[in-house]
This record gives sequence, C-alpha cells and structure tokens, in this order.
Amino acid sequence: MPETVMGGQKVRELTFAQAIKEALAEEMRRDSTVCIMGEDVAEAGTPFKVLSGLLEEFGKDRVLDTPISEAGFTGLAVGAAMTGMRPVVDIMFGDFITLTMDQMVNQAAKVHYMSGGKWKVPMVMRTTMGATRRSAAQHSQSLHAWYCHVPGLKVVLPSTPYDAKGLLKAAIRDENPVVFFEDKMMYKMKGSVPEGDYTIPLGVADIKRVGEDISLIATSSMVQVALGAAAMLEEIGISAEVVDPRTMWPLDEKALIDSVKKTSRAIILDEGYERYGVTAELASVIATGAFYDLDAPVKRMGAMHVPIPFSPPLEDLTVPTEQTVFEAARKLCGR
Amino acid sequence: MPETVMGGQKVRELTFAQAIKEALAEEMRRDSTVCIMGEDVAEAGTPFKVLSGLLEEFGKDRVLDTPISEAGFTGLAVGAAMTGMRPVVDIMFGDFITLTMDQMVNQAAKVHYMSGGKWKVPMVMRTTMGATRRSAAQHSQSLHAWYCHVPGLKVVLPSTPYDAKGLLKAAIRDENPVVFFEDKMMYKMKGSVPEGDYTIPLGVADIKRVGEDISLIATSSMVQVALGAAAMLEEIGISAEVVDPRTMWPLDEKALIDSVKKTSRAIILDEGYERYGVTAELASVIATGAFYDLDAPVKRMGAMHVPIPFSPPLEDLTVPTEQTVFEAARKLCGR
Amino acid sequence: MTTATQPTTSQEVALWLRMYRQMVAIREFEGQVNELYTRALMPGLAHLYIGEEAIAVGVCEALERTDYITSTHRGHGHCLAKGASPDQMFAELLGKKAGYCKGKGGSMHIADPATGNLGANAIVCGSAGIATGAAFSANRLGNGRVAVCFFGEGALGQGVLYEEMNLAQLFKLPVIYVCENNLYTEYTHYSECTAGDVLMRAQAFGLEAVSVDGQDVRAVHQTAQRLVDRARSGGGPSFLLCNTYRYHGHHVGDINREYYRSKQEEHMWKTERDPILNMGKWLIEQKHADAPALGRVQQELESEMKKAVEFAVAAPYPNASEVEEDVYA
Amino acid sequence: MTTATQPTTSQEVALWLRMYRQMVAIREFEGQVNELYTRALMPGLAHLYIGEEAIAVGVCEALERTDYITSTHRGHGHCLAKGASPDQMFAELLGKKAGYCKGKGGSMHIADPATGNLGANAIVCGSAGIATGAAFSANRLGNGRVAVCFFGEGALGQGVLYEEMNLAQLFKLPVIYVCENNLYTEYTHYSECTAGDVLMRAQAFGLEAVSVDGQDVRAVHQTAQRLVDRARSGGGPSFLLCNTYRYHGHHVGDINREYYRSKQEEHMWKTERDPILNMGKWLIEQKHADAPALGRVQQELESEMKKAVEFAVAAPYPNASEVEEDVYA
Ligand SMILES: Cc1ncc(C[n+]2csc(CCOP(=O)(O)OP(=O)(O)O)c2C)c(N)n1
Ligand SMILES: Cc1ncc(C[n+]2csc(CCOP(=O)(O)OP(=O)(O)O)c2C)c(N)n1
Ligand SMILES: [Mg+2]
Ligand SMILES: [Mg+2]
Repeated sequence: MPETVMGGQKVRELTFAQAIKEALAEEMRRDSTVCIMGEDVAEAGTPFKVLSGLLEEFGKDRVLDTPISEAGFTGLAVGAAMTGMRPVVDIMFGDFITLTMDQMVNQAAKVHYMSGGKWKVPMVMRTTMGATRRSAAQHSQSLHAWYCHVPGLKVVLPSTPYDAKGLLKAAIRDENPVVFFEDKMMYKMKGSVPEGDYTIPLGVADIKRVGEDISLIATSSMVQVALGAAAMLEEIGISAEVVDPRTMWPLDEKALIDSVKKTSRAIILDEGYERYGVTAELASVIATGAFYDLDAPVKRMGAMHVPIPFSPPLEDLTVPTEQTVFEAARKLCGR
Repeated sequence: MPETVMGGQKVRELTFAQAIKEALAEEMRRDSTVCIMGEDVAEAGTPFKVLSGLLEEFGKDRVLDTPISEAGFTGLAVGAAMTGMRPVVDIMFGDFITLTMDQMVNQAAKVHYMSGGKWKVPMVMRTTMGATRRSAAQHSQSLHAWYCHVPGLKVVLPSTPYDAKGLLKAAIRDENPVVFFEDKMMYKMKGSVPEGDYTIPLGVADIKRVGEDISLIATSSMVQVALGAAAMLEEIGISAEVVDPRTMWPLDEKALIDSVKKTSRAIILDEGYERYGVTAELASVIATGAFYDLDAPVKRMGAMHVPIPFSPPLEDLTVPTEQTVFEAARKLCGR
Repeated sequence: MTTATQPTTSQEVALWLRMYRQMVAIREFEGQVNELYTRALMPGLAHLYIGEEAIAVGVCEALERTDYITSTHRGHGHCLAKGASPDQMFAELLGKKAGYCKGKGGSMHIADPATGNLGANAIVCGSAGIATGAAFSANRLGNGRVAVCFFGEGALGQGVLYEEMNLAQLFKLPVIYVCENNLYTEYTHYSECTAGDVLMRAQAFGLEAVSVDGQDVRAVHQTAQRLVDRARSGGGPSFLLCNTYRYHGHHVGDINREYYRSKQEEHMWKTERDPILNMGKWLIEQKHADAPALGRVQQELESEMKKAVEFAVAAPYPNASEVEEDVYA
Repeated sequence: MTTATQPTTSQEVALWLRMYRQMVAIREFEGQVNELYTRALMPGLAHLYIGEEAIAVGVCEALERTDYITSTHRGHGHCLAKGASPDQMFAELLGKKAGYCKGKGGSMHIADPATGNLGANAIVCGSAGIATGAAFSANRLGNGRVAVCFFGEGALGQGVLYEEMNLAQLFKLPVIYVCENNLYTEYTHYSECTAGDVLMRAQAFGLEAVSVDGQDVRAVHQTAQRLVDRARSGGGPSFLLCNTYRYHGHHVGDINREYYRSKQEEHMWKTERDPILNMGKWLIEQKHADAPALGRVQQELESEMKKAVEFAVAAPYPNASEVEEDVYA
C-alpha cells in the first residue's frame, strides 16, 4: 500500500475490496451493534475474499456464517435492525436478491412508514452486480433498478475505492435500509483511500471528469468505461464530462441536469438491463430537466435485453464498452 | 348481460372479472393442458370472485387450491410448463410477487435462453395491482415495472374487459412466461365483450381516444383516468389522445411515438411508483423517438414515492386522478 | 391445569381474572370493529380475532412489557393483550392521526414500541424474520428479552418460516413461534394445504414443539410460560401450536361461509369451545368469581370500547402534508 | 446388497459393470474439466463431481430415459449419468455453438430434452420447483414419468424446498428429492448451517425419507429403484439422503482448503470411501471383473474424454448475431 498524505490524512492505494473491508472494520470498531452476516462470510471472508480478516478481529458473534437462506437472514436482519443492532447482510451475488424482495420491499422499506415513524430499520444489504465474469445468466445480473423503484430504500452504487469506503460508512450510519451494490469486476481495482474516518453523504453526485461537449452519466463499473471513452474522445477533440450519481436514491438530480445543461448532450450508462431500468429514469430526469438545452436525444446504454449468455464472445456484446460508448458519443456529437 | 352483434359475433356487456373468467374457461375447454392454481382459487374462486364457477366446470384436477406458498407453486408451474402443461398461476395480490421473483426471473425467464432454445416455459402468472382500496402498504402496490425489466418475460396490463379477454387468451397461447396484471379496482367495470374466440396480439397498442393536442399514454386503471381527464380537457378546448400500450413488453414503441409526433405533448400515466418505473421507460422512449416534435418535456405521473398509506385522505393523494391529470395537461398545453 | 397438590395463590387468582378480563376486552373490541364495518364507518376490511382470544392473552400474560411480539393481519387481539390502548387502536383502524401509526398503517399494521409490538403484518409469515431478528438482538445485546411470533397455520406454507426456525436454532435465539391453527386459511381448510405433521415440522429443525388447546387460556398460559422461561434462560427457540377457531369470516365482509364450512361446525365451537364462556364457567365453579361480577366485566369493557370508538370517530384525519413524512427516518 | 438367498443374474452383473463404467466416465470427464481450467482453456469456473459419482449413477440407473432430472451447479455427473454426450457437454463448457445450449448456458446450465434433463441450476435449490412441476405434469398427463431433483445439502437452507415438498405430498406427485450431503456448502461445514434432523425435515411433510451411503453405488441404486418404483406406482414423493464427499474444492479454483477442512479428512475419503475403488474391489472379489478389465474401462473412457475435449476445443463459437436469439420462444 503506497502512502501519501491528503488533507492531513494518510492516503494509501487500496483495492476496492480493501476499501470495503476497511469501512466495515472501522464501523465495527466504532459501534458494537454493527455485525455482518451472510453465506461464507466468516472463515472464507466471502468467495471474493472481501471480508478476510474480519472474523479474526471481531469474532464469530459479529461475523456470522448463515445457512443458504437469503430470505431468512435478510428477514432476521430487519428485526435485528428494529431492535438495536445495525446488521450488514451480505448477498453473495446480486442475482440472489430475487429471494430477498419480500423482506426488503414489503418489510424493511415499509416498517418506518407503516408504523407512523415509530420503528426504524438501520440495516445495510451489501450485494454484487456486473457481468463479463463468464458466470452465465444467474450470476451476472445487475438488478439494482428494482430496489431503486421502492420508496423507503436507499440505493448506493460506488465506483471507486474512495467512494466505496465513504459511502459504505454513511450507509451503515444511516437510519434506513440501504442497499449497496458492488461490481464484482471492480474488487481488484486500486485507488487512493485515506486512512481513518470519512463519510460521503448519500445523495451527492460526483463529477469524475470535467468536460464541455457531452455528459457521460455513469454508474458503478460504467464510470471506468466512461472515463476510458472520454480519453478516446479527447483524442478526436471531444471533451466529455463524466458524472457519477453515486447513489441512485436519493438521486442528485440537480448535478445531472446541470452537467447536461452545460454540455447539451448526454449518454446514460448503467450495467443493468437497459429496458425499464436505471437508464430510463436518469434519461427521463434529464430529458425533462434539461429539455431546453438538449441538442440531441439522451442516449441510453445498458445491458442488452437478453439473459446474460455464458459464451465469452456473446457475453461481451451485452454490456457497453469503451469502444461502443466512444462511438455513440461521437455520433451524438455529430462527428 | 345485454347483447349486441359486432362483426358477426354476439357482444355482451361483461365486467372485467367476467371477461377474465370467460377467457380462462374458453382456453381450458380448448386445451386440456391449461390449468389454474393458486390460493383460494377453487371453491372460493379467489377473494375477488374472479374465478367462480371454474371449479364446477373443470374440477379439482384443473383448478387447484394451493397452500400459501407463492414461490412454491410458481416454481411448480415453471416445471409443469416445461413438460407439457400450460399452467396459469394466480398471485392474489401483486404485492406478493416479491415472493416469486426468483422463480420468475432466475428460472422462468431464463430457461429458454440458457438451454439454447431447447426448453420452453408457456405459463401465465395472473396477479393484481392498484391502490385506493384502503388496504395499506402491503396490499396496494403495482410492481409490474420489475417484471418489465426482465428479458424473457412478457408483461400485459389490460385496461378494458374486451382487452382483458383477448389479451389473456393470447397470453395463455404464448410459448413464453407472461405476467398479466389486473387492477383490482377494475374488476367490476363493464364493457362490451364478444362471445367466443378472439385474441389480441401482445405488442400492439390501442388508441382509446383520438385527439390532436396532447397524448395521454396510460396503462391499466390509468386509461379510465386519462379518458376522464380527456373529457374534462375537451370542455376547455383541448383535444387529448389516449393511448394504451396494453403490453409493456413487447412494447409498441411506434404507436406511442407516432401519437406524440402528432400531438407534440405527452403525459405518461401508470399506477406503479413513478420513480424508476414504467413512466420512466415510456417517457424516455418518447423523449428520444419524438425528440424533434416535442413542444414540452414529457410529463410523468405515477404513484407517489411513498409506501401506500392506509388513511383514505392520504391514500387518495398517492395516485393520479382525473383532476390532477387534467391540471397537468392544461399546464403542459400552456393554458 | 393447576395440579391438585399446589394450593391456589392470590396471584394466580388475580392472573386468571386478568386473563378473563383481557379476553373479554378483545371480544368487545372486535365486536365494535364489526359494528364499524357494518355501519360503513371503517375504511377497508378487518380480520376479527373473536374465538381465538385465549391464545393472545395466554401467551402475552407470560411476557414482560419489554418483550417483543410480531402479529398478523388478524392482529387486534395480540396488540390488546400486549397492552395497547383501544383509543389509539380504533383511531388507527379509522385512519386517524391519533392512531398508533398516525393512520398510515391501519388494521393490519398496528405497531407500538412502548409495548414491544413490532407490528402486525399483512404478508402471511411476513414477520417470522422480524421476530427472529428481535430475538437475535436480545441475545446479542444481552437484555434478557424474548420474542414471540404469532401466525396463522396458513403461514406453515411459507418456506421462510423454516429458514427462520433453522436460523433460530443454530443461533439458539429466544423466540417462540406461536401457530394459531384456526382450521382455515381464508376459505380453504388447512388439511388441503398442510401435508404431514405440524409439530414435526418444528422438531425437524431441533425446536421444542408442543401443542395446546387454544381455547383454554390457562393451558395456553402455562405452556407459554414454560417456553418463555426456557427461552429467557438460554434454552433456545420453541414452537407452540394452538388449536383454535375463528367465529367470524376471514374478514368482516366474509358473511356467507357455507361453501367452505358448515354452520354446525361454527355452532359447535361457539357453544362448546368458547374460551370466555368456559373460563367464566370455571371461575364460577372454582368460586373465584360469580356471574354478576363477570357480567360487570363485560359491561365495563363494552362501554370502554364504545368510548374508544367515539374518540376515534371524532378524531381528525392526518393532514395532506403528512403523506410524504415518515418514508425515511 | 443382494441378499444371500438371491442368485446373481446376468442382468445384475451387466448393471453393476455399467454403473462402474458410468462412474469412471464421470471421473474422467471431470478430470478433463480440471485440466481445461488449469490450462486456462475454459472460461469461468466449474464445480467438480469427483467423489460423488455413485449418487448420480445409482439414481439415474433407476430411471428411464424419458424420466426427468434437475441438477445443480455441480451437475456434470447428473448429466452424464442421465445419458448426455461428453462432446456436447465439453463444447458447452467452452461456450461453443456445438454445446448443449449453443454455448449460452455453460457448465451450470446444461439441459437436454432428449435425456429428460430439465437443466442444471446455479441458484441453490433453484430447481426444486421445476422438478416438482415436471412430476405434476407427469401426473396430469398420465405418462408414467418420474422426476428426480438433485441438490446439495446446502439447499436444505432454502425455504422453497419445504414449500415444494408440501405441494408434492399434497398432490401425491412422483418426485424424488435427492440430497447429496457432501458435508460442505462452499467453505462452511454443513453442521454450521443445518439444525435438527435432515430426514425428519422431509418426514414432517409426510414424505418417505431414507438415508443411504452415497459412496456405495449398489446401495444408492437399490434404494433409488425402490423410491422410483414407489413414485411411478402412485406412492407419492420421497426424499433420499446420500452421504458423500467432494474430493476437490468447491470449484476448480478452490485450491487451498485447509482453512475449512483438513487434508486428513480428504485423504480418508479418497482412500477408504472412494465409490469407484470400492466398487472395483467388490467386482473383482465377486469375480465379475478382473483388474485388467477395469483398467481397460478407465483407459477407454480417458481417451473418449480426451477426444471429446479435442472436439470441443476445435469447435467454433456462436456468431454474434445469436446473442439476441432464444430470448423468446
Ligand atoms: C404472502 C401472502 N399470501 C397471501 C396472502 C392473502 N391472505 C391473507 S390472510 C390469508 C390466509 C391466512 O391464513 P392463516 O395464516 O391461517 O391465518 P388466519 O387468517 O386463519 O388467522 C391469505 C392467504 C397474504 N396476505 N400474504
Ligand atoms: C440462492 C443461492 N445462494 C447462494 C449461492 C452461492 N453458492 C453456490 S454453490 C453454494 C454452496 C452449495 O452447497 P451445496 O448445496 O451443499 O452443494 P455442493 O456445492 O456442496 O454440491 C453456494 C452458497 C447460489 N448459487 N444460490
Ligand atoms: Mg388459519
Ligand atoms: Mg454440499
């Protein structure tokens, strides 16, 4: 971990996975009611090894291996959150949130409202998203759009190690159920992360790159794709701004709209299925908010409307790439 | 049932519920592999009495009461559909599809693709949607947007008894898993329904009212709201076109775009939560497809971003009404 | 129930009279709910607990105020037995601001932290996770609390129940799953929905499982007390099957029931198995009360409930602005 | 297994030799899969069935070709035992057009109508509904078929399993739930995930439930045959618990396993409990085969599998245009 100092805090290069673990460890040290539960989270530290070491530091009582019962332990976490704990549940693959929908949507999301504000559910669900891992249709989906649709939930999609740490700490301290989606393909990505405590408020977008000619509004893994495409665009004289909403709900509409008002063109990038997904909401928000400034229709780029295929050459076609984003942006800018 | 004759077929006034039952009965007579299963569907004919009489005609072997196991019998239906049956499953309240997401999304929707086209899943899930029934947050949701997001599924939202019968018959004959959402508040609505066989192809929108100044694109229960608003608008000299996509997937984009190209203004109406829901997709499709024809941003009107409250004066605020649509349309038309 | 060798204590008598009173309270409450429905004063529907009072009362009398319960669509009895106030309950049923949930929850979602009520739930088996989680907290925080999960036998169809029992047993959690088998899930007899053996379904996951006559409040209480004590002292989760009957329809609007159950069956339960009648008879037999005293209990509670209804009817609705409050904490 | 009084028939001997051969086929197939992974020729991962061969073979030998099976992420053994061709399987594992699913499914989704294989499933317990539904069809269509649902003991954590067993018993469906308890769910010992008694979990829903030594192919077969016959003749669903062990990691990449299980444990199973070794020994003891003959079986299958791999490696990928095909039928 190379170190530098940033605003008085030591800064290291950490992987995305290390940033997540650091956030959890810090919060667990700070607050004894924070605990983690999920399949193979303890000795194994998850199949992605994101949590390795937590068991050793915090013990079996706070890092709990569960049976393969996604609905069961998510429901348990809802009740635990209502009664004094701050559980973090780990759903190994985002594809398995199918099994947790009732607990999250009919229970966690509604408890506060249905009780007239009397009970609260301060829990976090961490889960994964992202394709191109050759894992086929049941282990490759990015289903966050479903949770974004549900009042009462907050939804976070970090795109860098720095954001991952700050947003996860904020999520754990939030008084509401928060779903935190981590792209599996980003776990090994490195970035600067300050030591010690900092949080990033939920609901504040981040401009990952300033530009003038087109806004690439991108979530999670698509932020890197957008940055790559922006570099390619620069070479042909197009200046792309990359905006990362970071949280899908609350949504920083103003930041997105302001960017597009400035650039007058936008592409929305998200790894979920394009249809009826996140790209639709963001595109619609922008098409309304920047209506009089848009020089071209907002372009959406999400996953193809197909179950993710196993075969590598097919799978690679299903998600936006630097090249396809570059081409779409060039076309949108009339080049 | 008053009768008239339309194109050689006898036409009766049937309720929405009667139209559904007639479609089922006709298909069950035509095809012995069609069967129905769900909670309280047999003797009780569902709590909404939609299926009353089917047990008597078709017997316990084809009209099956199940335990309260939404995931269980939906999964059973997937396997039955793969192996020669055409099951119709009844999920009493649309809020309970939370429990069926894995079976529908990870199984039903993907079987055909994952098997390289070898297995098929010709099943129908009938379920309900719609608020204002004073049933509170867990019995009032319209969650169809989730299924619309999933490649491999088809999603149908009928808005009249005529459409309900024709679309349900088409859904049952379809070789794919189809989810059919019925608004609970429409079951008693009457409309003309021809006797005997007819189907309405999935993927074809219907213009429910022709107009010139603004397009009200509305689904399910919102079609009646749109028609009511259109009548009010007519009184102040605004001619509204009401377009009903009828199926959310496949989606008849052309019909929606053509209407808006003509009118240059659009409101999208859907009873699901507005955020990250159906209104976003339709608004985005139109904002792109009619980009150069729109005189104002596409307006979205869906359910408020809150769990549905029980208290009647609060609940009534959460969904679009003729009055709120009328006002929004008037404003959009600059009056 | 009390064995011959144990002399009756005055605490016991007080408990029996309190349980009797609580059962009557529930019945009177529910009578008023039916009235409100019939007089079209209540929005939506409600599911009456009449006939099943001995379960809520017998179990909740074995709990501390700080202990937790979760409840169901048929939840008024559980709320009352755990100590809720009829005023705020009726206000909630009418969607009034003075209700337990400011009118946002209604009949199926009454919740009350002050009495440890984690909330009724309109998803069948929807609160098994919540109750298990509350027991998890109690265990981790070491606060000695116990959680009771009430549910109808229809919830036996939901897989999540088995997931929770497995988790509860693995983590040795202080939770008691109380199954109210009233023979019907809406309009279908439970035998059509329930294969095998109910108690074994819990035993298979390692839980202690017992069944009890759900119409005998003393029997329910005694067994519940044992399981609660066991849970509190670290003995782990258990399952209590209570055999009972609902006198009314599935909900207040379910009037014509002959297609799914006979009038004779209903008559038999109401006349021979009524928990209040039988407890009253026993109290009189044992000379712990006389008929006039029991009659007074009924009258007092009837008038208390009527006053509560008046309060609720007169109470104001929430303001429009409140619709968007309480979505996020 | 065969009792002393029954004379051995030539059909029996043929069955035993066939089962031996099938087990070797699976092991050789999986050996090649591991090779493909190690040589970085296979995209993604795979979960090897090595060590568990007796279960797939013993059960599938009790089935007709038209009977149904559903399988899991650890599914190659089930596919092969049900009659799949190694060529098309390897092609699928490499994402090639010639694969069973045109490359779209991969290791975890091989499906084949011709052999009644409804598909492997990457959702733990994801196919319990499908298998139960196939049994439902068989029952309604009266075609006499039986469905077998294979799953690892990890699936015991999923509630839907209990929902399906309940449904199967209520509808008396010809389905057999075959639980392969290989002691681990990924990296966690099953005892950490499984409270109570596994067989009782099925019995509680009214199913006949039996356990068998999953390393003894004749024992598995004999018990499976009885349950299959029972199902076919209308006796309803049953549950077969097979105790077994996976020799390799959870998937091909799970190499360092000491943190969750010991090398001694692995060694013991491989040397003392190996289903192929032990069946081979028994065949020789009983004089149904000699060592060279068994050696030839192994050599034949090894070279068959190598050829199949060559076929798959050489086969072309699907065309880009195919990505949008097969979404809808
Ligand atoms: C998940 C779910 N499925 C179905 C329903 C509809 N429903 C409400 S109550 C009920 C029957 C419940 O029966 P039981 O659990 O025995 O409780 P009881 O009404 O008899 O007290 C059903 C099916 C529901 N609320 N939730
Ligand atoms: C619903 C679901 N949860 C979690 C996983 C991740 N996962 C894949 S295999 C596995 C362990 C399965 O163990 P078991 O059922 O015993 O099968 P085995 O691998 O031992 O054959 C897990 C947790 C999954 N695929 N599906
Ligand atoms: Mg019941
Ligand atoms: Mg296992």
